[in-house]
Amino acid sequence: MLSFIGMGSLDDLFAHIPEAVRLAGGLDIPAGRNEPDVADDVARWGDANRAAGLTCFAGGGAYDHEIPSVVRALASRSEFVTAYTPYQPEVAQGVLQALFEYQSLVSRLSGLPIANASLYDGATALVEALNLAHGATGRSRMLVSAGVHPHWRRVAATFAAGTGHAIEVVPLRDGVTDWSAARAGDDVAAVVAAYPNYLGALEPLDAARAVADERGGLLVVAGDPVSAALVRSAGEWGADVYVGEGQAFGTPLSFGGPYLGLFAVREDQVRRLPGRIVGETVDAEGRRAFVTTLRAREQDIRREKATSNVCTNQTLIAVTAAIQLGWLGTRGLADVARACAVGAHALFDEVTRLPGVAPAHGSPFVREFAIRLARPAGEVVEAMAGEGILAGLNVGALTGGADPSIEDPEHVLLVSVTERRTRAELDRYVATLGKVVR
Amino acid sequence: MLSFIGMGSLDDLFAHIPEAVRLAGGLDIPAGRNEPDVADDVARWGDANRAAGLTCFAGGGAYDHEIPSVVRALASRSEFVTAYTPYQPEVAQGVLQALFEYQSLVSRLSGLPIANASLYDGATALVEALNLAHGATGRSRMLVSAGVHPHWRRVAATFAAGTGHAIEVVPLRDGVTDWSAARAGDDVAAVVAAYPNYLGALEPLDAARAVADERGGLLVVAGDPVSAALVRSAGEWGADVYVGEGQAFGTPLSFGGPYLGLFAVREDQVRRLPGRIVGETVDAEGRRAFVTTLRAREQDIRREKATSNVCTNQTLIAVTAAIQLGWLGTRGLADVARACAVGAHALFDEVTRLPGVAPAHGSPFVREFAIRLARPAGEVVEAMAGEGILAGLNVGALTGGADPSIEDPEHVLLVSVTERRTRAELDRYVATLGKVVR
Amino acid sequence: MMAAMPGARAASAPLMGREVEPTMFELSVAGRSAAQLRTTGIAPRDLGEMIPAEHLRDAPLETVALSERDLVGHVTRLTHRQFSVDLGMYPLGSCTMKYNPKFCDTVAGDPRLASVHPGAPAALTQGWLELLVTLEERLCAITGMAGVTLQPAAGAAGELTGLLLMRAYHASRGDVRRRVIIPDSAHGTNPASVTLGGYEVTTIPSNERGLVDLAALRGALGPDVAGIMLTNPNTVGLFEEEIAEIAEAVHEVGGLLYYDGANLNAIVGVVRPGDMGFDIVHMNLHKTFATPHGGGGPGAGPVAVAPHLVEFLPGPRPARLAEGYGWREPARSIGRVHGWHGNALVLARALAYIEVHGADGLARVAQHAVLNANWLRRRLAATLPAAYDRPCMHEAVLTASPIKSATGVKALDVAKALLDEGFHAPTVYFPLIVDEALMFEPTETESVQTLEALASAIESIAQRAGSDPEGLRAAPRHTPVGRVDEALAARVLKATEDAARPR
Amino acid sequence: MMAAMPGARAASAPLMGREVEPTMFELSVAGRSAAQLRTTGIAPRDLGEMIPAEHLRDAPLETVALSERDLVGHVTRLTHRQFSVDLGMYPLGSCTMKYNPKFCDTVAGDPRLASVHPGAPAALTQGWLELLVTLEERLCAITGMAGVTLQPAAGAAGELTGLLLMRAYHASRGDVRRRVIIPDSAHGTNPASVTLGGYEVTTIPSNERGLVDLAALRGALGPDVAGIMLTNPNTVGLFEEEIAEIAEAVHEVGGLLYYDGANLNAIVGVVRPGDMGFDIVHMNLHKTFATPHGGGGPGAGPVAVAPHLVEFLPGPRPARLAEGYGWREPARSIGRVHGWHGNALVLARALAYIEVHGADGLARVAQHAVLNANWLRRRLAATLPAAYDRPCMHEAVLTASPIKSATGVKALDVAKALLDEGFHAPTVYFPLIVDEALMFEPTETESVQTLEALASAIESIAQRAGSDPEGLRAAPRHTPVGRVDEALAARVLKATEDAARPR
Ligand SMILES: Cc1ncc(COP(=O)(O)O)c(C=O)c1O
Ligand SMILES: Cc1ncc(COP(=O)(O)O)c(C=O)c1O
Repeated sequence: MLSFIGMGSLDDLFAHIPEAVRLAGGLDIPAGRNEPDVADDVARWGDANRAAGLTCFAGGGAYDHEIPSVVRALASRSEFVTAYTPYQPEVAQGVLQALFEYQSLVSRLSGLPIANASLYDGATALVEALNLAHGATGRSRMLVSAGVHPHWRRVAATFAAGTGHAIEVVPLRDGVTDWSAARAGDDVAAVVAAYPNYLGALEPLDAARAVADERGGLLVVAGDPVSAALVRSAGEWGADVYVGEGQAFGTPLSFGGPYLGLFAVREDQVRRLPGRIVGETVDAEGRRAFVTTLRAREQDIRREKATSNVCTNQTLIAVTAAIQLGWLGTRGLADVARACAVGAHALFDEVTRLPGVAPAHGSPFVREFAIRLARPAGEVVEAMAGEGILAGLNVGALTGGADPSIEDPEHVLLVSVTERRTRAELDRYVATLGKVVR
Repeated sequence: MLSFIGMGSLDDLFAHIPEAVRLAGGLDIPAGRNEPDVADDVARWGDANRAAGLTCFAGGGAYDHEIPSVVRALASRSEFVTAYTPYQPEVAQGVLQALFEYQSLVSRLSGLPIANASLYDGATALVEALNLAHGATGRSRMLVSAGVHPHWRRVAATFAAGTGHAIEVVPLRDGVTDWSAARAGDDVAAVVAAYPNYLGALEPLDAARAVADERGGLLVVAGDPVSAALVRSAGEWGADVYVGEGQAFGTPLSFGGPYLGLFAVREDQVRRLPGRIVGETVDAEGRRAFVTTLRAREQDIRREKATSNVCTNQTLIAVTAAIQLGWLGTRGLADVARACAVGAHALFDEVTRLPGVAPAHGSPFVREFAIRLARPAGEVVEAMAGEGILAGLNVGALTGGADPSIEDPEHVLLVSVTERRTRAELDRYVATLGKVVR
Repeated sequence: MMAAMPGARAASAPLMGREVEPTMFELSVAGRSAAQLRTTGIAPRDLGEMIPAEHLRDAPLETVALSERDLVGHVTRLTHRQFSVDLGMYPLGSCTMKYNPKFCDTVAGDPRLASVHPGAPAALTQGWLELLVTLEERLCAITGMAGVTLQPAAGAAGELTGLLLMRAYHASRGDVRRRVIIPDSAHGTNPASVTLGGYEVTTIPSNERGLVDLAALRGALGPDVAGIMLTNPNTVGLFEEEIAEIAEAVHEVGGLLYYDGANLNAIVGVVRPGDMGFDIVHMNLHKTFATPHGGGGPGAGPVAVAPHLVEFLPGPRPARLAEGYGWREPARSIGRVHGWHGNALVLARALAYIEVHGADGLARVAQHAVLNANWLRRRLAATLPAAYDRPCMHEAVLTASPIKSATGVKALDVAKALLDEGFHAPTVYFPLIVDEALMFEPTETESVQTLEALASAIESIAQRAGSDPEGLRAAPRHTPVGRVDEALAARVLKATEDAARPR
Repeated sequence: MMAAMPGARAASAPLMGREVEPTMFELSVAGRSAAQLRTTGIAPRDLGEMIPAEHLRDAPLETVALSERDLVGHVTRLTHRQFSVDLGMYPLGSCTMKYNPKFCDTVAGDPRLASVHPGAPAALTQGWLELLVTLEERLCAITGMAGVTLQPAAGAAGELTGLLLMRAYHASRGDVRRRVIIPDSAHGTNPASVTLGGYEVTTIPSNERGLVDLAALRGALGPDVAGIMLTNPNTVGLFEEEIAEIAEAVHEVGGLLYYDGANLNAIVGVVRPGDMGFDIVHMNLHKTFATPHGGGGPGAGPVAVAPHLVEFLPGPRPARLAEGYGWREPARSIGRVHGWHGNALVLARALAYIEVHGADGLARVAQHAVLNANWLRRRLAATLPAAYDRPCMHEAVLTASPIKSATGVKALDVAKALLDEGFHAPTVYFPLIVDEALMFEPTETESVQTLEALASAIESIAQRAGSDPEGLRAAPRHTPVGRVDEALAARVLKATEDAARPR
């Protein structure tokens, strides 16, 4: 091959690169090793993750749901896994139709008519929602409930450094946003509420909708899509934009990623939608076909005026979510949500009877609750891990210190129960916490 | 649907079945349970298999070879897994071509021109070879070396009860078949030798070929297909029929099955071939295509005169073997065989220096060897399992008592080393055996 | 350029599937390899030092030479030329091509089962032993028998095992018998197994209702009859209603009844072979109990027997001991019929399937399998009449002979045309006793929507038989290859890459 | 029949792929469900007891209703309508669609990695932390930088993170800057990210050699320039040979150099961005380091930085502590850019890939990627001339403008015709600065046999452009669907099942 292109060695290929910038002596990393040798390292890393073997009561946006063999088998089909972005629809109907189905499902979950084909994760979906609100209103003030996950708030703050948005966090009082604490002024671009919020609390969203109406901004609802099978959808509460984390649908905990940013809007925002969207159309012979559409919003066409810079998104995770939702169906999704709620309420009732354990707030919840412990939550998590239980999340670690959502977060434990947890596991949880908390 | 066929209930479908033979009250087995509940049972069974976690030095026809991710991924493609026997070649070219490639590979491994599309396992392949020899010669006397795996000999004896074949086991002397010990008479249908034999020994097969020539029978060679990368093929030794166990190519140990019966013959035996065979042909437009052929031998056409009763075979395991051999390639197969041999010879040299350990025979070997221990082999295996090592197979357990292959088999341990075993594992083996054997 | 280059044109048109895929050998380019092996750290040694020269190969064993990328492209493209249950319906009569739950794949792939060496002692394999014993118990309950061997690797192996049990039983009573009776509709493995079992086949005709002709059976019976092999429902999908009479007649002459369980899907959980009077039963776990067919296997063919035959079962058998589990050899065992313990991972799948379904779920399997077959039979009555006009069990034998007389279009043409419609063909020309037979077994896992789609496709084919018979004879047209030349394949056998090409 | 029946015609012609597959919604039949959940043994409770009525849904949330069999058939058939790397070549310029070793899938699927909760404390996740720290070290070595964040979920997220780092750096020096310079050939994410980073884009033209016009750059520079974003090799596949001069000029005005690492595959192991003078580098792990593209993601876009920027990196960062591993917040961190720690399983894949390849293997990646691109460029010279007549790096921008002038057949037609030949199309009409651009990136994993097959297919298309231009304009004909009506899709948006159909 070299002679065909008139070169004498592989090095010649790089001959036109100035000597000064070429690497002499190769990279300073180990030489290549065979796969079975590297597999030994991977096994070592895996074994060092004690968390992998624990019975999981941690949530906070990452949940230990059932992922059946059939979903794993279908979602790992190599036609999905090794395809590129569907730029040539004639040979990409598989991914395109799966994304269309995904969008349809997210639309139903959110109660909003238009969903995109995925964003990176819930946190960055929130950032896109703020950018959209800015685009829609021309304003930069964002009222964000302190009930929004602390990491999401932190991510929003990071990106606001670039966009110049003013993010104002509105505190919680007993688990519920105190919108009256927001600074006055009707120059608001977005009002962001979480449903349920990160401490598990359900707050009626009419208050948030009213604030948005009064101040002129869009209502952005960050909602748990599993709870959505039981509680009112973002659309029903009057949201303009829905954002959510879709990990619960077929994606393992994965140490936090890749996850799935859910995003849906009302029709009037469709031209501002970030990311890709798949639409139905027909082919030359009139057969139904799918294609990415409204491309003019996207960065490869609109460049510096694009609604978002997202290019690679989370397609495979979105396809997986569609398959998992297909597996669950109407009935299974409701069953999962109900089982989570029943388990969470049972555990809540039992642990809050223990000495040294009290509810962290008085609001209703769905599948996740916060308790205040006599001992620091971090210590309790460590101690219960020794008994094979991942007891939950130390809220203090999530907030990284004092936070407008809750007082003394280092003593608050966020506990989540999925449909996989059994009565026996709950019993062990209660018994162990009872021993450990004092 | 019931009304469409004029029935009122599902029970009506069985109304024509006499009451007396219908099951009243349902089966006496537990009611159905959901998959995650059954998965808990499976986990319990799995955890009770202590052998699963041990470093494997056991062989005896079942070997712990590397199975890479790529082979697992390809062989589990659902088009292969959920297809039926390729009766409609127009929609079965995937399986047919893979089987054609498999046959081609088995032909090369065996050194014989025609291979079939798989049989159940090595043991039943041997049975088919004896039946073929009977058909070819019209005779019923089978001289079988005691070096053939004891289980295979036992299976052959079982089926001989139906065919009426007289199976005569010819003893080993110091690991090598003593053909001179065979009863006289030139009424022999088959002479069966193993290469290497089940105790690991390589014996020159000219002796067996000579016996076959003198007595008028076919030479059947039961050969290890991995060793075949290093040692002379069955064809080169003059075999008429090759049989072998193909588990080594991409199939896990699987507690003994499903495995893969390899089978190849000279051209003159093709009309007596048991099982399916795929041949190349063309389609209506002249394109190359593959199809099962010489079907007239098979039971669905020839019925009681068929050369074999095999219908369902081991296609998926054969396809897997073809993929694994494709992964290995010429170089990888030789590397594997050489690594096995190098490891086995190193371990042999080291353990036979231990007090209480001696070679069980003086013949050369490839990847597996037999040692005589001061203590019963069964006890040694148990003791070494406690240290995380599956030390090998107790030959006494294989033979089920006294056997013409070796004296006092309860003190003989059959040890195998694959390319997956490391220097550190060998060191641990030697140290542990040294401790345990006295 | 290409001529000078080793290796074949690998790029193809997978989504259309009408390009020939090169073989692995054609794709090979010397020196390529995908294999990556563990670095063992064991000192290398010359072959010659380890193995005497007389044993060493003269030339290296050449197989193929592919990169991982070559291999993946090749095999993935092959799978795009392969129909399968996961892609669509496979109404192959007698084959029970149902959808198999993916959960069972996970069970079979669990390394705690799959990585266990079969020669490891019982103390180290307690989980496997418990699993096998549990499966034996379930299979006994399902068949109504007293003991079972899990060793046979497929249905035919089960048949032969059963016949050897029959032989051992008679022999133990000093009884020499020569013949085994088989109905003319029987699957080909039955007669083939009888021969290998050392018996002669006596074929008895079916009556006009498609059932065993009781009079003919009685005529064939005698003291030299070792037994009868039946499948019930039989191969035309009908239940032998006179089974009690048949059993009585056979038992009266001292013969045994063998049940070919390939059709168990029709009656599982509803009727038990043991209750019908059978002495020996094989089951095709790959038909009834969740092993996908793998393009032709592997399967598993356990054999269950009545109390008087338990002592003859192949051994060793897994057993519940006072403490834990172990292996036991039946008193008068016929011996091993498998190199190890049977197709263990297939057995694990089957048990998982049985546990998930349970007594209730298994009965539903049979009910819906029979419902689907009857629905389809009725739905197609005007197009492809049933060979026997009465309710069928899990499969329906229909006939294309009216179409053939009217248009010359044969059962085979109808079958091939169905391939173009995205369905696998039914079984054709079997059972042999029905003219232009098309045997449909929809199984319980196909929905009525799918059955309706199949029926409409068949109707439209039947219409085209009148208007365009030549078109049908040239079908299929949209499959990866067109009709293949089977005669050529048999005339000039090219079964390996190294044989000359049949052109 | 069908009209009265719920559910859609599910059977299809998968192997031919030209039948429309119903949607999940169309396939649904009320009451069906595939889900099987664990029996928890927890006492049921009424919803109303747990959740106040004002929160409860009025109507149940309807999604779909499918059996497992329905679902498997549907999704498997969809995959048979989807091209992918595993099926064939994907020479998409700028996308680096290489074959990714299956070993990395196994790593990402290892439950000891995949089942770890991201909020578990460091003491329970030591393996993950070591893995991440090791990957950080490798990426620093590969880029020649001092620190790295693994958080960004894709390349564009990395870009924006890099721009925020640039902003934080300047701000920390009290320096307010307004503009970021981008060449006109840049990928669309670059300008979009600049805007989101709060900067204005200044576009500079490429010179006639396809490279940054140094004079234009110098003209654009000034004290208000925060930095420049470059990819090197650039988007036309050429190496910016004057990179040292560019770096000097930008640094002179106090600007930073940002390296868009999407094209790192061309130079990995051979040239390091750090050595070229870059301050900030993002990498697309899903291009260079073994994450298959998943139909559009997920990926990972780590950002590596020079020493003066390390203190600004997003936090928390995994860190090697005196004992074990933990998390540390950089002193002046810009904050989180991901909900947790980044796309961790993608990161694990990348590390596995790097360890398997090593220093030697990674250099070979670049060498062969560049070799393949040059071979293809030369091979096609007579058919599709290169936009710039000089050795390219890992991709070659060719032009169909001679074909267009001669026959009217456009780059798009050539691309669509390639689909019929079993190849994915190259990138078309990008970069924008080349007329009738066709951008080929063969990658290092395709063999010369495959390149030759691609080239012959293109040659035959070029010939057909003369003889049958209409035929080419109607291509593709053999794909699951023909050319789709993109205008209709945009005119009447139907993005969900519930929207009205655009007919
Ligand atoms: C009625 C009947 N009996 C026996 C068999 C043989 O079973 P196997 O193919 O598993 O050997 C079959 C399989 O096709 C069958 O349909
Ligand atoms: C040159 C270039 N820069 C940036 C990107 C953006 O990367 P991502 O798609 O991962 O966001 C791409 C991806 O296509 C690219 O090709």
